Amino acid sequence: MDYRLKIGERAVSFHAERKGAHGMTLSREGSLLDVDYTIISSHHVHLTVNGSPVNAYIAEDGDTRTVLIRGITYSIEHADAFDNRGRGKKRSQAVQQDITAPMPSVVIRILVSEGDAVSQGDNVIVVSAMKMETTLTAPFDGSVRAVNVAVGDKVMPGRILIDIDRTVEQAIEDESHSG
Amino acid sequence: MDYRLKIGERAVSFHAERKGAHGMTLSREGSLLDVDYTIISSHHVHLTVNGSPVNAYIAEDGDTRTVLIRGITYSIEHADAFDNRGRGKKRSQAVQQDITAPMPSVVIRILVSEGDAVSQGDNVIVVSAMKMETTLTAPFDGSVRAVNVAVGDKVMPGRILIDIDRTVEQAIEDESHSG
Amino acid sequence: MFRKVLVANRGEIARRVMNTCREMGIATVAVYSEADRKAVHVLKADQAVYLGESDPAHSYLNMDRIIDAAKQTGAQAIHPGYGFLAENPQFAERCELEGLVFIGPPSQVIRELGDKTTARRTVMRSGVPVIPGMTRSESDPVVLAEEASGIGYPVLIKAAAGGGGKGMRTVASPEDLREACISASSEAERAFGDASIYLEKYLPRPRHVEFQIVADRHGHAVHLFERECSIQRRHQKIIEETPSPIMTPSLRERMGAAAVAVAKASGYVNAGTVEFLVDREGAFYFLEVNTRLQVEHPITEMITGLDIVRIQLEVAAGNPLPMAQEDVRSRGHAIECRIYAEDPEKGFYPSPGRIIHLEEPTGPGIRNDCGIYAGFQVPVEYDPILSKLIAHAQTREQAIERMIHALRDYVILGVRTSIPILIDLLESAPFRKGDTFTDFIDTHFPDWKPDRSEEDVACAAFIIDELSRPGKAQGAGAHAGAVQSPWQTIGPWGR
Amino acid sequence: MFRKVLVANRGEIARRVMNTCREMGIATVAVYSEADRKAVHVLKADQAVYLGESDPAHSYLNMDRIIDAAKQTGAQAIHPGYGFLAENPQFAERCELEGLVFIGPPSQVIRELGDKTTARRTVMRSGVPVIPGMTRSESDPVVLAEEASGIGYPVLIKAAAGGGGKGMRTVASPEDLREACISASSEAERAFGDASIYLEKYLPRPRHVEFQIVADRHGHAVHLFERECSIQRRHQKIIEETPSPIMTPSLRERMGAAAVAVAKASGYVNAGTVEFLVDREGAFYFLEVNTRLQVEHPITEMITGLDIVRIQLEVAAGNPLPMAQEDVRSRGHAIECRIYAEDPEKGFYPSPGRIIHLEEPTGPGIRNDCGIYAGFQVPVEYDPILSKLIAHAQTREQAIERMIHALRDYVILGVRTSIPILIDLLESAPFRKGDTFTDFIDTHFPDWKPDRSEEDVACAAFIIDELSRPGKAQGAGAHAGAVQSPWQTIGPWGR
Repeated sequence: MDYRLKIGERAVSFHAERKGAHGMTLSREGSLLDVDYTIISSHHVHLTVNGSPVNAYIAEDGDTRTVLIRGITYSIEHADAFDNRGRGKKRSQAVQQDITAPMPSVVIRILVSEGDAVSQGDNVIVVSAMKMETTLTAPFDGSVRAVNVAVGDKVMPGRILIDIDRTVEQAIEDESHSG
Repeated sequence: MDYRLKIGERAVSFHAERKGAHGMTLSREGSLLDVDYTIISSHHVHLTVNGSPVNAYIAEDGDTRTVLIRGITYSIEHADAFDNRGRGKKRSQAVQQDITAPMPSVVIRILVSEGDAVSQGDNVIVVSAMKMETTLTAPFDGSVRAVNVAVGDKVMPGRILIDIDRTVEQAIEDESHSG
Repeated sequence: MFRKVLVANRGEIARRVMNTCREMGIATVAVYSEADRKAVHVLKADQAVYLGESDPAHSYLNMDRIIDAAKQTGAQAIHPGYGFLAENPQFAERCELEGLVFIGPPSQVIRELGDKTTARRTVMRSGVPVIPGMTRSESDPVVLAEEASGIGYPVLIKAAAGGGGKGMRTVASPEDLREACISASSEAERAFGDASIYLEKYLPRPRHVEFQIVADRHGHAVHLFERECSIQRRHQKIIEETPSPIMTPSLRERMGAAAVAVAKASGYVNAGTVEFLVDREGAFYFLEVNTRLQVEHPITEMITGLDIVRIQLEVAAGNPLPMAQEDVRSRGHAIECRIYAEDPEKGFYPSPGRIIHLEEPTGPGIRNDCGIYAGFQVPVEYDPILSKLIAHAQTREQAIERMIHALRDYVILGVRTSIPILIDLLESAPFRKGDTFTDFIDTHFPDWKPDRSEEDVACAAFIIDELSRPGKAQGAGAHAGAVQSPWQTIGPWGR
Repeated sequence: MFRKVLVANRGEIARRVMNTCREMGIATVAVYSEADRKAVHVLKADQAVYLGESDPAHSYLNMDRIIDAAKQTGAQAIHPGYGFLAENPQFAERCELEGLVFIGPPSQVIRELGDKTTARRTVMRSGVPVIPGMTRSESDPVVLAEEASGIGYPVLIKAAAGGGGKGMRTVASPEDLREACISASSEAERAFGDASIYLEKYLPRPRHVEFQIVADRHGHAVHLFERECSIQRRHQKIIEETPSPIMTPSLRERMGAAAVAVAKASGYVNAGTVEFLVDREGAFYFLEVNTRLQVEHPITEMITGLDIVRIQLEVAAGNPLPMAQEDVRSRGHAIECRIYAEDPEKGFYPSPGRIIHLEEPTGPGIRNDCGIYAGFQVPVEYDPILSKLIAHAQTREQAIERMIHALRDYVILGVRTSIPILIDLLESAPFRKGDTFTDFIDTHFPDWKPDRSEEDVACAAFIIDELSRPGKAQGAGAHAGAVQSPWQTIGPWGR
């Protein structure tokens, strides 16, 4: 079976062959991994890779699996899934005109109102997570179309907090760059 | 809803009424328990019983649930299930003519052969579990009909290790007692 | 001794305080917010009282509700832990007025030491050197700008009521001062219920060395040696150790005497920490007194064999200190690593979430004061501390090795943690040499990423995990299992 | 120092030895049997070698395969742990002949002390009193019967090679001797690969007090104080503590000196334990030397701050002891409880099985040397020890309280454990008073059952658990969920 996995910033192709009930060989660019494994629990696999044992702890988070080995985390997903999603993302980024929460957080202060004109880099909203405050800034010049949250709201990553209408000339310029 | 539970040697009847999403009242012989609860995990419930919080840890083992509270275990099952099983057991006990493993163990020594005559209390087989040896004895006078295991066999509880044909006069006598 | 104590805190520290209480036969009362209905301190208490919404202002900072909870449950004393109301003199005073014992110093002492500027004046009078800076707190941006110019940039903004790095900002130039002050003040308000800030001269590359003190109501005070707390990120400690690598018997004697002098000059009672900065020449400056149990108190417990919470309870009940200075002996070396829910690859950004899987390190010399469990939803509203991992061994070198292996054994799935960078910090040559300064991470680990040298193994684990899960597709869109795989909805994979 | 060490053992002790190895930068090799493919020591090792079938004779007692594993992996030394081959002189000799370092005393010393009767003669010559009994081992039932008559009933059968209570039987009258000897001998054969037994006078109500010794190849030997190991079931310790409640400075000095005298008289090297019985008048008798790391060594580590496995490795590598007698200091009180998979309500009958859920106690002064994890199948072939829970505190009373609460916090589902009786033992008035004798359980806890005072709460938990599981029937035969409930097959319930 062939796999194309995205790990970190790279995509890596593997060819996997089963070897008995609890083994496989994995080849990648000429190098060969001989793998025996024991499933210890739903989050723990014990592997012996080319003779060296190692514990890997695994959690699924949407498309991604986080693999923890000797205290270090690896985020891995199928490169195809990433490509599909990535293309979608790029498209939406090209017309981005909103400010989204970077992580689960609570809205602390809102520094703009509907209709306000903002310049790129202006502080527009402050969110807090685990006692750390982060100030989000306007990504471009424009005017505030909508404030979608109120102080005290709990917001999840990706939630659109504030919509900004981009000043028209610049928006067109950017569009042409992204083409 | 009504429950008849077997706990330890006793059967206890409860009447349960739901009280909101995470509460219930339980009444038993005039006494009333007001219970709030939070499911912490598939093996852990946090209860507040008449105002006092307590952690209960629960595992299923066949018909029985083991409940662990403050380091003490309680074995509980539905009394009906026990009664059904119990009646079956009693019947089989009345004609018992075999020696069964009391727990998961390994056969260490077999002290009798097919055809041997044995007296009640004679040592017939030695099993070992976790380095502790236990000698099983003949439950009545009789003769060995079959030895079903070999030294080194791993046996589970209830497995019939040795069949003994009971000496006839005594068997009849016992049968009349059990009637 | 008290029959019942309310712990006005959450997570690992509430659990740790309750551990000692129950060992002393004292019943415990937990308080909790909406987000903490399933928190570990609620599960471990003899009683638990709901305070209110998750926002600290409605729960852990809500004095009325906490006092009510104490009265309603018949608690005789309140242990505030650290953070929240621990150094709030109004709260200590409320307790005093309501006939509840506040397990900490008298409100008057908290007020005088808690106003860091008053504390600085008190200490200056006792002859201990202090860092140049303001002698009163201020909220007017104009006045703050003037003070900053007087002190000279870079300056450090600090919360007058603070501790734990909250409300702290370094400001390099005048144009950044205003927004930094607003942000710091807001953070302080939310963390301590007090927005007051002041400015100090920013000392370059200091070491942060603090002394644990304990004092009773009968005029006795002793110190329990020092802790070195130089390894910090965002002005918050992440690794502490004792003894300090720079400590000499003579310096320890002088600094210990200074710490006890501060305790006596301020009329201190209960446990507290006298913080110093030590410059490269070995001169030390009084920084502030933390009038509470410190996050990092366990390392002192490891080397002294004492239970500081027990001492707090004894002293709060009016009993004399159970030991004199000469009875306090240090043994071995102890290190604490703070395990935060945060992503050290992304500027230590907080990482709340649900704990999917947890395996705590155990074994000789390992202690883990833990505030989470598998399945727990780490709330977004509070400090990102998950647990404090402590290693104790005969020597510093052995304690470092013990800690590194314990960190590698520590399995937390579901949130990002500080564990990978902690491993690299401990393994680094400057740390092993004891060259620990407060700018250690900025200097040696700018833009840190872990060494991901086992990518192939991780990919093998990924593939095995996928193959071994029942109901998951095992080939290009094949197999329609009971559970829909996310890959099935996205398209073919693994061809 | 060694670069690689093979640990010829399993479970918690193999894991514990490997902990210290890795802290010293020594690579570890685990060996395992069929039943232990997923055992914790396999998961924690740098390398793991399969030995053979689960029966110890084919795996952990198979010298050839273990020596092969060491050679094949390039291990330079073998740590035997306790039990299995730990006190087998042939194995130590094989190691010596094969150029592998056996981490323990020289084979000659093991042989002389391991033949408990030779040991008794050696010790008698050094002036330390011994218990009346045989001076050589024996397998002939006729000779044994004669010896027993000579000694006088009751007699104690002991394995000449033994330790850990295996192969031990008390015999009250001549007619029981024969079968008891056969059974003891068989158990000894299986446990140690040596069926030899001998008889000693059975002392009524003795205390079991042992001294930890460590000795190097350069003629230095020190003791690390005593351990009181009187609380036993089936002649096997279940609670150990240090200091002993009966110890006085003067008795400690005399017994410690006797222990060091035994070490020197026997040419001892590495860590070992000199066991004594102490009678009610405070007279002490040499019992035997255990020429290995003892199960209960952690309590000595807690009070001395030393890592005994590290000392073992240092001494085995030829280094001198890192300390003199006067450097060894005791601090506080430590208690160990052995957590066995057994049912204390049914004569401590073994209870193997799968661990369904596990929560280990943590916190100040708590150490848990643990050989299991959630999901592990506890094998039927080996000792029932699951873990060793250790509590360390300033005083005996505090250590008892700490231990009781840790035991109550310890959650093991899937097998029965010794935890409930351990709680009752520690809470009992005679234990708290320190009145601990080897017949403690028989005297104070015959036919013990736990106090099941929370039956109603347990029933509430049962009902909630049943109601909360999706797919389970919630009423008389109603609801056909995805998962078939056992109750549905049995009939209606909960009407």
